[in-house]
Amino acid sequence: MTTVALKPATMAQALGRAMRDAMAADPTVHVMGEDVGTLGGVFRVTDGLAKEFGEDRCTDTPLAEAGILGTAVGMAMYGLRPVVEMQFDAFAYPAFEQLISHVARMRNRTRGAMPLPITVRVPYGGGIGGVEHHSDSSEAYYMATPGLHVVTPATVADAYGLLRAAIASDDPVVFLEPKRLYWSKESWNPEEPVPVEPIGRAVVRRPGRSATLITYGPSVPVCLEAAEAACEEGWDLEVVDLRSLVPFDDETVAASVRRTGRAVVVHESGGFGGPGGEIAARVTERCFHHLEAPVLRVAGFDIPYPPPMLERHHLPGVDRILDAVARLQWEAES
Amino acid sequence: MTTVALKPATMAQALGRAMRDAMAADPTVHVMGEDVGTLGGVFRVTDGLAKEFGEDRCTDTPLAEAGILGTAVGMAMYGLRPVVEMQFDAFAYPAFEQLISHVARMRNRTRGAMPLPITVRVPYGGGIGGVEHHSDSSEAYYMATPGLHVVTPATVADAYGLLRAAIASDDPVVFLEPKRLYWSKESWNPEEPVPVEPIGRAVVRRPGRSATLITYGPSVPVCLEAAEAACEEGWDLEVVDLRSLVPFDDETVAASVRRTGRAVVVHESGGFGGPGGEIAARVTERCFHHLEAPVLRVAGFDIPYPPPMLERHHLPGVDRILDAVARLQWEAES
Amino acid sequence: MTVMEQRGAYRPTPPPAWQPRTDPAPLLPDARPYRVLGTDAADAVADAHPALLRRLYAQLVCGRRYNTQATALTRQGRLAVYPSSTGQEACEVAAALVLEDHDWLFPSYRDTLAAVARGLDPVQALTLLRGDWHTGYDPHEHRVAPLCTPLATQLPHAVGLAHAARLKGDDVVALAMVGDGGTSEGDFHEALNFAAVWQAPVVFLVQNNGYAISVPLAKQTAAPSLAHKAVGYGMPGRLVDGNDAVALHEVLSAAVRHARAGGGPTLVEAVTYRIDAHTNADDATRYRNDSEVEAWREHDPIALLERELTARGLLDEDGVRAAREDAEAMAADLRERMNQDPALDPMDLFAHVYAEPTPQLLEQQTQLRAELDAEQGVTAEAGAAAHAEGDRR
Amino acid sequence: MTVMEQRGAYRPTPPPAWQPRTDPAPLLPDARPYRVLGTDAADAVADAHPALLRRLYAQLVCGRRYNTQATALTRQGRLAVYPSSTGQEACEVAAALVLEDHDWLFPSYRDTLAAVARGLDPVQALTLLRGDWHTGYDPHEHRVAPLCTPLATQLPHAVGLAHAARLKGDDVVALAMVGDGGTSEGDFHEALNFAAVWQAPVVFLVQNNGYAISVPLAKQTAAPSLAHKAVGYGMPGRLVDGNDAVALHEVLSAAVRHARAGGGPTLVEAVTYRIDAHTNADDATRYRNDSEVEAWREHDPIALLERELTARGLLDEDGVRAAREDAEAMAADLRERMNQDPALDPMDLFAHVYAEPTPQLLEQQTQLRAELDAEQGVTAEAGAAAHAEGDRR
Ligand SMILES: Cc1ncc(C[n+]2csc(CCOP(=O)(O)OP(=O)(O)O)c2C)c(N)n1
Ligand SMILES: Cc1ncc(C[n+]2csc(CCOP(=O)(O)OP(=O)(O)O)c2C)c(N)n1
Ligand SMILES: [Mg+2]
Ligand SMILES: [Mg+2]
Repeated sequence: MTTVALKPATMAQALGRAMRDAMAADPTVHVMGEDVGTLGGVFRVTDGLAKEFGEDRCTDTPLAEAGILGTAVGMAMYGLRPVVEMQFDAFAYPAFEQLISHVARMRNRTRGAMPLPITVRVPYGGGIGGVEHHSDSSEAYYMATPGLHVVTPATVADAYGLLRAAIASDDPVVFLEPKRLYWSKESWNPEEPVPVEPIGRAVVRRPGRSATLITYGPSVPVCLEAAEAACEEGWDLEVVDLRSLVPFDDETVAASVRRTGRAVVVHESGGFGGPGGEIAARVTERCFHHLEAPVLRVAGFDIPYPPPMLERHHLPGVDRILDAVARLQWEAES
Repeated sequence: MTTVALKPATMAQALGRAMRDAMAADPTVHVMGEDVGTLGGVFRVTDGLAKEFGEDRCTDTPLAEAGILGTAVGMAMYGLRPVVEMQFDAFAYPAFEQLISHVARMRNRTRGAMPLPITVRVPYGGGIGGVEHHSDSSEAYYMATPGLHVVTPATVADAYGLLRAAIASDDPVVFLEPKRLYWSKESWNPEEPVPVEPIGRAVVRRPGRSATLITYGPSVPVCLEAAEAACEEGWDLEVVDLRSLVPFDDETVAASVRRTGRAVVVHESGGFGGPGGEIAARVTERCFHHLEAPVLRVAGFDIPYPPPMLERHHLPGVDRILDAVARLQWEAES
Repeated sequence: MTVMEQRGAYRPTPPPAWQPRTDPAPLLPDARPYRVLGTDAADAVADAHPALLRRLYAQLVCGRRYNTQATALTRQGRLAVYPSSTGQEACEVAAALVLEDHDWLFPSYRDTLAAVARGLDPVQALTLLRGDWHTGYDPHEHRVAPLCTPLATQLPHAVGLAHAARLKGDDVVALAMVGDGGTSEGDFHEALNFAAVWQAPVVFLVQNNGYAISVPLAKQTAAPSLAHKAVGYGMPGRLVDGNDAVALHEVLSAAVRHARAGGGPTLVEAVTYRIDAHTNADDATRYRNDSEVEAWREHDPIALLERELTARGLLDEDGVRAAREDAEAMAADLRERMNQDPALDPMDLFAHVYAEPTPQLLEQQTQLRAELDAEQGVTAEAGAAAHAEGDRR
Repeated sequence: MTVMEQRGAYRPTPPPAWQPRTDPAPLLPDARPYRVLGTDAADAVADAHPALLRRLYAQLVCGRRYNTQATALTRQGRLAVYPSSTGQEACEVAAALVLEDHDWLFPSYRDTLAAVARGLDPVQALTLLRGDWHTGYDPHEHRVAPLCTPLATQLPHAVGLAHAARLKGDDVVALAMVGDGGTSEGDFHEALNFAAVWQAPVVFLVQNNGYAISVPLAKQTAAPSLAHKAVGYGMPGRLVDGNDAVALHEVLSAAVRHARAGGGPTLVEAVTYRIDAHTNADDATRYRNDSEVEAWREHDPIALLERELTARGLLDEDGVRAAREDAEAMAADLRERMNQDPALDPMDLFAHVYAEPTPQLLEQQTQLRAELDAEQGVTAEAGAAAHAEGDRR
């Protein structure tokens, strides 16, 4: 094993590289979606794939999301592994029926005879100054749908590893890509990409003893920042990056909260009916007697995603997280 | 006020009557959907409306749910109050984009200039021996969507009152009708229907002191039955019927749980990412120091809705509810 | 040249030089449904393919009996629901017979007969409608996709499958079935468009049976015919008498050949009629009158073919009797096997949600196992142990 | 007779007596886009409507300037994004001018110019694209629906609105705009079908500008033309040169008249070209070459009309200068007003989610209010009080 100098890469590049490597390794992997071919996608994530593998393997489809996912179902029925790009989160809604009624259920309906190894890549979340319909966070819809895996990376290395794992999975995976991390950079060796881990394991991004921040995707860097800032206040926060919302890693999460005794769930998606409710409820079910305070939630407001000029007020930021931590009934301690 | 003899009516009849009365009172109310006219709907809920008000007011549409809801949006833009029937819960999915991107947001996008007073009637839930796609519970999707009201009746009187309130509301309402209660009967005076209450109030269906069952729609009668059965075990259970999932009546729910100190959320919808997570989380946030045990959940399994021959294993029944109540750490008490 | 590159490099030209991208004329359907039975065209067919005609006849007779038997099973509570194809047997049978073994059939809920005509065991084909949780057959075995209930959603599947096969260089045609009501759904539109753009080897068969549950065609479309939709996608549209098994066989065969030869998709509208109610749960008297049904009974697919075959000396009383006896045998066998209670294991509910159950599903499985054990009165100890396990949830 | 009953009582007739429901021939578009400018037809128009021609011209010049100004504003960070209609001004302007005051316009994200040509203040029309949270105008004021971004979803809205107006007996036509790419969406199909079945007074204007972002028309459809889709719904399809403002005005006016007279919907395909990139964020060189753009510049809508008007003596140098000066004045005003920071109150985020905020939103409002107060450095006491309020959440 030769040592290769690490080079900075963006998350978008790592995702593209994951598709490239998957396509090279497995001729059944096909990429499809609006503008994914010639243009390389509006975020350039599929850049170069059509050139390298031809239009048959990386296909500009007609503009119809139900049609894209519906034909992907048929392709998967015939043994292909479609990797579908939805251009923006809100533009995946037209494909909802295909996703819920077919993608999520075909394996079950056929007693396993017809699995659908489809990866649905969905750029999600805000923070990029997008106008309406360009910054939705729709993970709650997918989490509530049995039969789907739902994963989301927060680091460049995870972007590669999780996408390889998603494509390799024999089950459909909704792969949520945090838009505002597309251009985040990390030192990363594209010649020796991180091995493919199975989907379903959370990771402790920062160990700590005072309380646990449970988060995922675009909110991971924010939580890490909050944890640093919290040191000043004397709090040593643990940050758990879920990576996989379905399956959910109860073990890692519960172990952390049992250790710290306090938890805040942080996500950008709206609070009411959002992922945080499920997470807080499961943590409480499992750690009730270890909890010094109720599990709190810091989430987006329950409003349509705000426009560029106001989004900073909506997004869970360091201050709002620290406010929540401050409400974790520390008095009880002293 | 003359006293009129009460007559038994089914929930389906009360719903039909609510539409009839709303149409008679307000010429802008229009009913539309697949088979709602000549046939009176596959559940006969709209029976007689086309005859009484003509095809223009109660319209058999082409078979296309996005088209139904999308044209209803346009009709509402022009000042009508469409009441849209989705034939079954799972067949509302094709209308998802219209619902999320337009119905839920038009008021906001137009600073209130263009409210959409649309009622979307969705028969939901199982227990009627339906084959696949006919028994979904999709309330989690609607709850997670700001801009929608989400309500569901559990009694014949509420079916009338809530539907009148939904139609009268200047906001869009997803009106979830528990399929298996369509034929449930109550003594009810159709000549003096229950006055229209504003949406958003839960109601205590059965007072109790040991623990609170928080539920809604099709699970309300089951919880009442469980409460009766629980007497034998010495538990005096309170049953709260939420009626409105959005807005959520934190006041009534939290007051009950503060009183009883224990709670179980019961619903038919899948557990993971379902309504119960949100409910348990909010109750815990508000009542943490009153809780003797974590708020537990009894829900459908996280699987595609089972077929007629197996659905009884899936539906939260009396035994499963009592099992959960038994796990509410009563030892602590003694 | 790869499949997708065959589309060529179309570039938008300014209107002075603008040309239609295809000649629309050949894509338009005839003004009237194509018919063979009772016309001069029948001569040629009868001369050339007597065996085919007899096969069609036998299958139609069998198909009708299948429909009456399945309907009877709903009354005995042996089927949860049955959407009958009585009156539409010619479409069902022709759809199955025009396909090669390696082709694929995409049926809707109404098309179990087509699946059966393709070789599926009727008991398997009826599994879902019986109230079981799965499709009853391995779709790969007979190349029959799972019965599809959400309307028109099976159409993009057929396109994707046919496209995938073409990309792989396999000789596969997909035939997808949908109703007149289903043509109003967005998925119908998207599927036909994808198929035409990709030149996928697909045949779309619309059974226009006049109604979508209670809604008549006039409330569904204002088009001259449903086949006229084809030109808007750049594919041929064909209109055929859906009760004329021979005409159907000819039109569908041509469409399958066209697809197989790389010519792309075809939309076929078969004009037919649903003689029974929408399903056993429907009351058709609420939306149509008997005289209309009677008029269609006069145009019965079996009678039409029987008349022709008899007139041509291809069928005699013995032949009719033999066909009916075969059908009765099938029905008796079906009845008997459907009258046995299927063995369902509730634990299977968790078995195929994912390739590997999630930790969450494992917990739920344990819980249900414990409940079932308790129900079945296992020993107190075993029950308690299982219960404790469930408790950890 | 009510509106819906006019559809009559269609009953399915058996194939021997079957008739097409409408004659398809008049519904089919011509083989080539209809043109007026530079043809003999221009004579008649110029004689009959000199004022109209001048009005079109003035609006085109103004429209072009609006496009360049808005694009410039993106570079100055004053617009979050701008999808330019440079090259498509004839469609935008004609769409606005053919409507009466009480008619409705349904624009897509690319059609702010049409809204402006209908009378909207450009600053209002650009509100959403500027990065504000609302549409910027009361849709009822100018009968302009909110700009619509999810493709083709505005089409059923137009149908519903037109249908509602017709039910009320109001004289209202809705004109809905969509792109070539948008025709692939299911909502396009469903909207056209509803419109035809209901005979709703709607005109669907497809601006076929050759691309959906990077995807050329050949990957979008295999149809002879997009206008050929109309026959499949039973409505007329019309094909027109989208850079010929006069031809567009004529075809669209006829469609509006047809709709107003109760004749139902029309689908109009305007063949045009997007000269700029998809939006300022797009790099068009990745998917098309300059020579193609150049060919279309030769067929510029303004130049075409200018040439005709000049040749006919309806426009001279002074007229050209006057039009340009008006356009400059509009641009200067727009620039100046867009350079002012809009006053946005974050608390408005909660104001119109519902008619009455839910208790949940009230809590969140309180929380944000407290944060904002803290940010703005209010007195320590006031801050603490607000914070305590927020705490109750
Ligand atoms: C998306 C969707 N919407 C509604 C339904 C309910 N439904 C089942 S069959 C049917 C009518 C279908 O009519 P058609 O397509 O003409 O087929 P047919 O039943 O006549 O064979 C309806 C509305 C459904 N299955 N799927
Ligand atoms: C439902 C949906 N899917 C995807 C998008 C993203 N998107 C915005 S514009 C566009 C291309 C539209 O092309 P066309 O309809 O031809 O209109 P044009 O932009 O050329 O005017 C796409 C894919 C969207 N806005 N809505
Ligand atoms: Mg039908
Ligand atoms: Mg375009």
